[in-house]
Amino acid sequence: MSKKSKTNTHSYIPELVSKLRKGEVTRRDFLQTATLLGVSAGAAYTMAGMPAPGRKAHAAAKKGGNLRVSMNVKATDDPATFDWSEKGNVARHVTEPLVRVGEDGLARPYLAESWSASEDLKTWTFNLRKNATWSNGDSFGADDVIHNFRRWLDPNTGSSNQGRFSSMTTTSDTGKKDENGNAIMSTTEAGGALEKIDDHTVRFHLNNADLALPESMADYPALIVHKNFDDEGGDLIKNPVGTGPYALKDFAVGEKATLVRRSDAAWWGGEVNLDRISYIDHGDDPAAQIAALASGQVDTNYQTSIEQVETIKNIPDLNIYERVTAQTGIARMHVTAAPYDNKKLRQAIQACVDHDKMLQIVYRGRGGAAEDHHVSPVHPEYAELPKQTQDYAKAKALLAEAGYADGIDLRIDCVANPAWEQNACKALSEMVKPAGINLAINIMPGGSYWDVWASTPFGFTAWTHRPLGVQVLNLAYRSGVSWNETNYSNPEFDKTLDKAGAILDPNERRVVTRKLQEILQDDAIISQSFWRSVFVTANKRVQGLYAQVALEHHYNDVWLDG
Amino acid sequence: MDAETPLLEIEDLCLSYYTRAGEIPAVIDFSLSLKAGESVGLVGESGCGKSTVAMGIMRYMGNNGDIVGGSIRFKGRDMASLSTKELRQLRGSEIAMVYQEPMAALNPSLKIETQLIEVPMCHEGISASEARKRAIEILEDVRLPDAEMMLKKYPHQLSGGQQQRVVIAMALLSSPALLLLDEPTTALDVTVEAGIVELIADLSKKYGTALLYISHNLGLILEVCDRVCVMYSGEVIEEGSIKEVFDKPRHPYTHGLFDCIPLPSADKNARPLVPIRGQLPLPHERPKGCNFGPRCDHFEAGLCDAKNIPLEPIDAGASGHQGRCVRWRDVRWGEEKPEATVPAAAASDERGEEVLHVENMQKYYPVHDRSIGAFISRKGVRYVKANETLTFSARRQETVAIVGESGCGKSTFAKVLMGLETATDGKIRFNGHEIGNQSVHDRTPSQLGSLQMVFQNPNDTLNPSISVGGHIARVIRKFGVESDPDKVQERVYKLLDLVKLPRDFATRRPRQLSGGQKQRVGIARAFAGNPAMVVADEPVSALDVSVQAAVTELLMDIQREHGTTLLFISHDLSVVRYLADRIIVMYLGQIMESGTTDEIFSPPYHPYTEALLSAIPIADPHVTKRHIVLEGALPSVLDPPKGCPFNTRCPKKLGDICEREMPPVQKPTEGHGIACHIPLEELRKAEAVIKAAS
Amino acid sequence: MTDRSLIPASTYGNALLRALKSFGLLRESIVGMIGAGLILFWIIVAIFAPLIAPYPPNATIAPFVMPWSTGPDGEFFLLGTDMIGRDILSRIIWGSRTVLLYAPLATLAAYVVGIAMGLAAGYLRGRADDILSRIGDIILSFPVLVLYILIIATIGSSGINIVIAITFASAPGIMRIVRGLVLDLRNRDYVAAAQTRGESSWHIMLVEILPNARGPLIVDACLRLGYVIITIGVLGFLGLGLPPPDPDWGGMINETRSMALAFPHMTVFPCIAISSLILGFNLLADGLREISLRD
Amino acid sequence: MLIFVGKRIGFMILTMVVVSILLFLLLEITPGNVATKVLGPYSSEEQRNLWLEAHGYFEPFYVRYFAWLGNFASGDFGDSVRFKVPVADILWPRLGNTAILGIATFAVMIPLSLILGVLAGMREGSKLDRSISIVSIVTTSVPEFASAVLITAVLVFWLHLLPGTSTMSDGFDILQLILPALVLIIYDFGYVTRMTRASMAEVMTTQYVRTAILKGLPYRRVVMRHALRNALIAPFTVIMLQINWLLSGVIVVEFFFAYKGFGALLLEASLNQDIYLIEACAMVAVFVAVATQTIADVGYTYLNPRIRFS
Repeated sequence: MSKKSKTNTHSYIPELVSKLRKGEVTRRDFLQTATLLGVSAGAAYTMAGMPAPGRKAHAAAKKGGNLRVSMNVKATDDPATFDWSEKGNVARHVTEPLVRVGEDGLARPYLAESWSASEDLKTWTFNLRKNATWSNGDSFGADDVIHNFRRWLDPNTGSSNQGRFSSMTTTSDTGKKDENGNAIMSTTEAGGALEKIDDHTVRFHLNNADLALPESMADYPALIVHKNFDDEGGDLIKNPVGTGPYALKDFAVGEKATLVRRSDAAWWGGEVNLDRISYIDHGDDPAAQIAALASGQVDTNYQTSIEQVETIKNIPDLNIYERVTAQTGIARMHVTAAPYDNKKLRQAIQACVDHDKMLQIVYRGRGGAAEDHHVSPVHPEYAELPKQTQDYAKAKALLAEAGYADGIDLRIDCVANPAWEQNACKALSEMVKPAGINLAINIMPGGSYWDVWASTPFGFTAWTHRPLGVQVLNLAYRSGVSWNETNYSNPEFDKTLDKAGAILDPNERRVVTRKLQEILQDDAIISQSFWRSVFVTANKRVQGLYAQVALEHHYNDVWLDG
Repeated sequence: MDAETPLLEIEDLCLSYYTRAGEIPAVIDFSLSLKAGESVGLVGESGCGKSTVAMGIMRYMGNNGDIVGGSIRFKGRDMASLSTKELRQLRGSEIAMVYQEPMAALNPSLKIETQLIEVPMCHEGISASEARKRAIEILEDVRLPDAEMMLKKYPHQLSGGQQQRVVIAMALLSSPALLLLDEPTTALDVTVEAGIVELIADLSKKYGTALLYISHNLGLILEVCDRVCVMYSGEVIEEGSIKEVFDKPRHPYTHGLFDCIPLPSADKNARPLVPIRGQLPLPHERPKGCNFGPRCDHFEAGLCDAKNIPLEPIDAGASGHQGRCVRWRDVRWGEEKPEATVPAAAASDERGEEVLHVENMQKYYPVHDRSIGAFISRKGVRYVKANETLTFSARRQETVAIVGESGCGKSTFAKVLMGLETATDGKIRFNGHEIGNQSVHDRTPSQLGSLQMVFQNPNDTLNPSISVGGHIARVIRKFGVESDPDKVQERVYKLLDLVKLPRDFATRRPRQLSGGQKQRVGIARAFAGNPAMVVADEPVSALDVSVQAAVTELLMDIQREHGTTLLFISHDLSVVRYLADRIIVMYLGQIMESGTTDEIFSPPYHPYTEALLSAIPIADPHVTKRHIVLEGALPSVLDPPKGCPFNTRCPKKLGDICEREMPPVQKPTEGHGIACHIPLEELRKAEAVIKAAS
Repeated sequence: MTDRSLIPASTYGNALLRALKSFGLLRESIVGMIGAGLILFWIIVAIFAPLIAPYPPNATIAPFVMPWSTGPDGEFFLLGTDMIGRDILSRIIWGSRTVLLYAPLATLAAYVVGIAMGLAAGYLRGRADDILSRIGDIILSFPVLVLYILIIATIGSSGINIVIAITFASAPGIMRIVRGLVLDLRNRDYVAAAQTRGESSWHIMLVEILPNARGPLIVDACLRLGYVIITIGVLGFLGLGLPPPDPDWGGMINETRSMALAFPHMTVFPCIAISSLILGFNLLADGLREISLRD
Repeated sequence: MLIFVGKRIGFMILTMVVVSILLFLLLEITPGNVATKVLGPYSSEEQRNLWLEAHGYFEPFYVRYFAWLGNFASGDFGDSVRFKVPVADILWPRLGNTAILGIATFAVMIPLSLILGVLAGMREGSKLDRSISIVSIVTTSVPEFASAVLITAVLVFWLHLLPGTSTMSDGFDILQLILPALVLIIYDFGYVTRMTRASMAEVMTTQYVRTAILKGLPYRRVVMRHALRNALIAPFTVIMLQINWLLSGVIVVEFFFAYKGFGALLLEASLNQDIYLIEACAMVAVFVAVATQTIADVGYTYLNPRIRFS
């Protein structure tokens, strides 16, 4: 935690520091921006005059033990194609990311020792850890990283990282046409995007400014595998080569995954406490998890749903860890599909919602009210807008203007699990009723729901936490991006978003973001009621555990008491 | 126990069943005494309580029955005083029982051996091998061939007659002093019945067993028993020696019963049946005083319905003849026999035009055998030859009877005739039209209406969910007799009048009707379409005797009135004798003999006819009868004997020729045919089977 | 062909009388009476749901209120509220409508199809019998719940789809029963009588045979109703049930069971409701069978 | 008998083919995209198309079906989309687990319900009969999901007697088997008991039992020797059919207790439209159904000499 990154410090940092001193930016904004720009978390805390939340009381840590975790054990074959955090949790203890987002939500170097960005945020240089070795004895280096990026950006891999690092791709016409006569486009790695400086330095050349690049590298599909991964079967379970402190011992999809501490070689990060981590799959039934926790069959779980929080409180041996996040659920409308192409209708739906009440009912107030624009108060660039109120008169008037004076029947698609999502839909259905909107709810099993997730006219989607507001806006609301589930396309919004991405000053960015928020709110493409906290339950003997914003497991720091 | 003590002494026995409607007395004040070696018959129509008496003696009343009064003493010991264990030791060893349905009485999943040897093993504590020896002996006693083999079989592998022999063997295994027989032959064919009856008589003599023989059939009682006890509605109404009771019945019911029974010694013109009017009262609706009162011609209000009638001696003599009638002295027995309701003898000589002509009719049913053996031998399809070359005819107003035991193909023929099946070969001409190949759907309404049927089972003949009127109305419409609702209604009423049922029956449900009433509705339905011919398939065999007579008479009356041809299918030669003009005797799908009633009932006989005639139980002590008991069981229709179908059981079998060739039809007279290899002269020598004693 | 005139007019009145009488017969069976009582109770509850239910079934009033207590705004909840603040009592009351609508509807539909198939197979025999029986065997050799899940997962979960799925899966079983009854009844003399009248197969099947098979069918229908209720419950429990927000007992149990420790009322009351209704049908079937055996 | 069994096998194959085609068709018309399931909901259109092409999904329906059928016949059940492993790798262990659960359930339930049923049926209308009948009708009326909730609440949460889930992640644990088996037993024993009772009661009123009593046999012998065997024929068939029932009956229980069995697998496969897994599960289900039916019929024939010797 020294000043290793001094040489690479971004030119904006001094200005940022001075703004912090003057009180022009908040500490949180400061920490966030500084760490993204490559200032180590420790340094950033120091600059901000705060004590770094180091891993507390490591001295008290006990060695040994088996941590049993209730979590769905899904196929954990190729980290590049991971589509569930659960997969990442198992794999993260074996193969590691370049960057990690810790308890405080700040990006910290992990396999990357440090990074720096160019002034325009288009060129990023990552220095890799030199003492990391693969479990097969190879040493970790730039080739591994570049190999991973190549894989991710190759459409044949089918990795969601391609979208995450879209600033390193180009899209070209394949020359082929589909049945409808539209050109089939292909997205591939942009030439010169990846550059190996030396064995432990990699440089990325982006098409556009991306402040969130380090955050993206912390995401669960961005775990770095060995460069021979594909040649050796492309399957982490069969050939679990990693840089992490644990080795995958036992794996049965849908049943269990057992990780044991690597004994062959030292881990670059020092020593870990737990001998074993056992993931146990209790299926999709939330009650089974509770039963397992209550009867001491597991020590902790992946996530505790809000309804169970009350239950857990009644079980004396268990602790609940809560984390306020920018996780949310949105009732989003397909702006090109009738009747949702009618802005008045969409606004009418928005006008019916009492955000605070929704939070109370669905999430027992554990979180914060949202404002239909998908930028959270926890995001550094969040700008406070005038509070929205439930207004049925307005809703009715809007409905009448939209041509539905007599009310309208609508249907929302929703996934069955987790329950809070359907509960949100149920509450929404009740809230829109007085305005004359009869909202039916179509609850679908996960398997069916994810097929229609992007295409249904009206659906409820859960969005995970992302550290920056612009990150989400880029992913979900920019014209034509693949996760744009609303089919929203607004050139002005896109342009403003571009602008926002290149602004480093949180305050300036906030001004631009405010505009983005207003545009989204006014276009009413989503009804977003609340930001939710996440909860993790653990037995009281589990120490060093915290609820991470994206529910990542960082058990390297955990130990068991007693 | 000294020699004077009766073996079984029942005094004032009262048995009741408990149902939702409360206590129902099934047997009231029943008294009976039975000496060792004696055989007593207990007769009565269904529901009179005779089987309950047997169960009462066994002290086995099921879940809902109870002995409510009186005493039963067996060998001087009051059975009520016996402990469960003593009672158990008595059952099966001292008192044994033979049941009505042998198939049901035998445990389907145990071998005959197990079921037999456990009796002596349990009662006498002998070893299995000894018990087995005993079982073989007793099986030979009941004349079952190859006893060893028999022991290894399961009940269902035996024929009905064999099963009943096994049950009898089972009963006799521990040499009981008393044998209760509850309708032991009712479920069997006549020729088989004859064998069993003879066996029982022989065995009781051999073992010195006392018999309590329960039956509804007076003829059988006459053949087996020394004394008879007549029951009516839970009470004994007359009791005495066979001779006394049969010669001088002194209770109007007994008397009436004899008048209801067709005797094979008489035809309809000589001795018309006189039915007893009304029906048996339900146990909980018995009248005050004499139970028979409401049905009695000698009923005198104030006397008969005043109080309970006691059983009183009739002949103060030693015969022990007793009756339960207050007026037995006043009635002039045998004199005021009501006038025959039959109009002057129908002109049976004037034969009308031919209504039905059957020629070489054949009906085969394919049976698919899918075993490997059958496949290899290419006998995948075998045929049940239900009817083989039937040839006969029926004329207008004539009554033709088809007689035969179960499986002889008489019902199949009815089906073909009705169009429910089509003939495999041959011709059936009805009213000038060929109908053999015409299924019911190809026939015109008038054709359908002119050929109708009366069915056997009264409980089955009416659709329980359609009212009586609905049944008749449907036919009237269907055959286009009437269509105007009022006229239909009117016709329904007329038909109800015709079958002597009250008009308000039209709205009743079949469930509310008695068996006889249902059969009447069945008859009304058959006649609703003004048929030229009615096929009656055992229309009265399921009815009680007293009702049987009424329905038979009714059927004949209507037939005469309408000039209808009647094809009467029956296994009962007495009934047939009574009403048929011509008789066709069938065996295994073939006609053995056909001719007028007189021709059939007098020599020359076909050997099968002869055996059939001899098997009829006759409730007339003045008739003597030759005993011919057929050996063996009825062959399977699937695998009938080659040559003459009767050759396997024929007592007069000539030899090879019977097994090789179909017998020729010999004609002693025009219209009389006998299918037999035995020369006519030989057959003519036969004595008459039934002779009225002079 | 209708045969109104077949039955004299007065018997229509009798039909009602008879129905009453046969219900009176039920008095003879205590279990049958209890069963009928339970069912009647729920039917009444379902009919008068709007009058009885203290709150709208889906109104989110105050979450996590315990039974027999008042919410923050002074509302009284007899059976408490669930995790999103809906009144359990009102939901159970309204839920009775759902279950008493879809279960009988599904059973009825299954019966219509099953009876048609059974009549055809049992009366017409021959090829029709072979084909129908084979189809039935194939469907029956499939675990039912799997069938439901696949059908619902394919066509989506809605009341009608549940009815379709249940019809599809239960009709073969009903067909078997009907076929067995028909094979017995077709040999009755009154059927032969109808045949000798030249009645059409339709008439014989529908007038002569079917009405007389009703006894065992009614008993079976009661049992099957109970089973269908369980099925709908299970589907709700697996998250494939009736679409919310309409209250559905199985769904209520599913939604709340993970909270059963802290808030047992959310789960226990719907459990009692669904079990009592099923018990009602089972008892009624038992009573009816008992009575039919007696006569 | 051989022919009979041969015919049954023929029927089984026919059923399997019909069912597999129907399932293929059903899943064919189901909206959804296999690639979405494999690559995750956030995959791009291009990625999905590439995957589909690589895995032969653009072939016509029948080509894919026959390819599957050929593979299946040769023992290759295909790969699970949900679990991303060969179907066989997951199917057999799961089936084994369900077999363990089934055997445990049956081992308790069958003796229990036969004994209760016989006791009740032996003396119809007695107090014992009434008590047994009432208990069995009440337990059958409580759906598995309701009894599972109630039993877990009491035994796990309140009394802390038993573990709440049955994942058996550290190897076989008999304690974990108790709850799922208990729920199954409670739900099902009533049915078998009632069948046995009815059968026994009926047999006790038959004439051959009357004959046996009137032969003067001890009551014990009447019941054990004459009544029991006949009375058990009907329940035998019922019990055999329960094996088939168990396959779907375990779905709820396995789901609830997170037991890693066939039922839970089937549910997961169905909910995720995991075609090859569904197909394989369905084939197993059909096999079990037809096999148990065949055993039931053969056993019935054996138990009932009336059929055996005709």
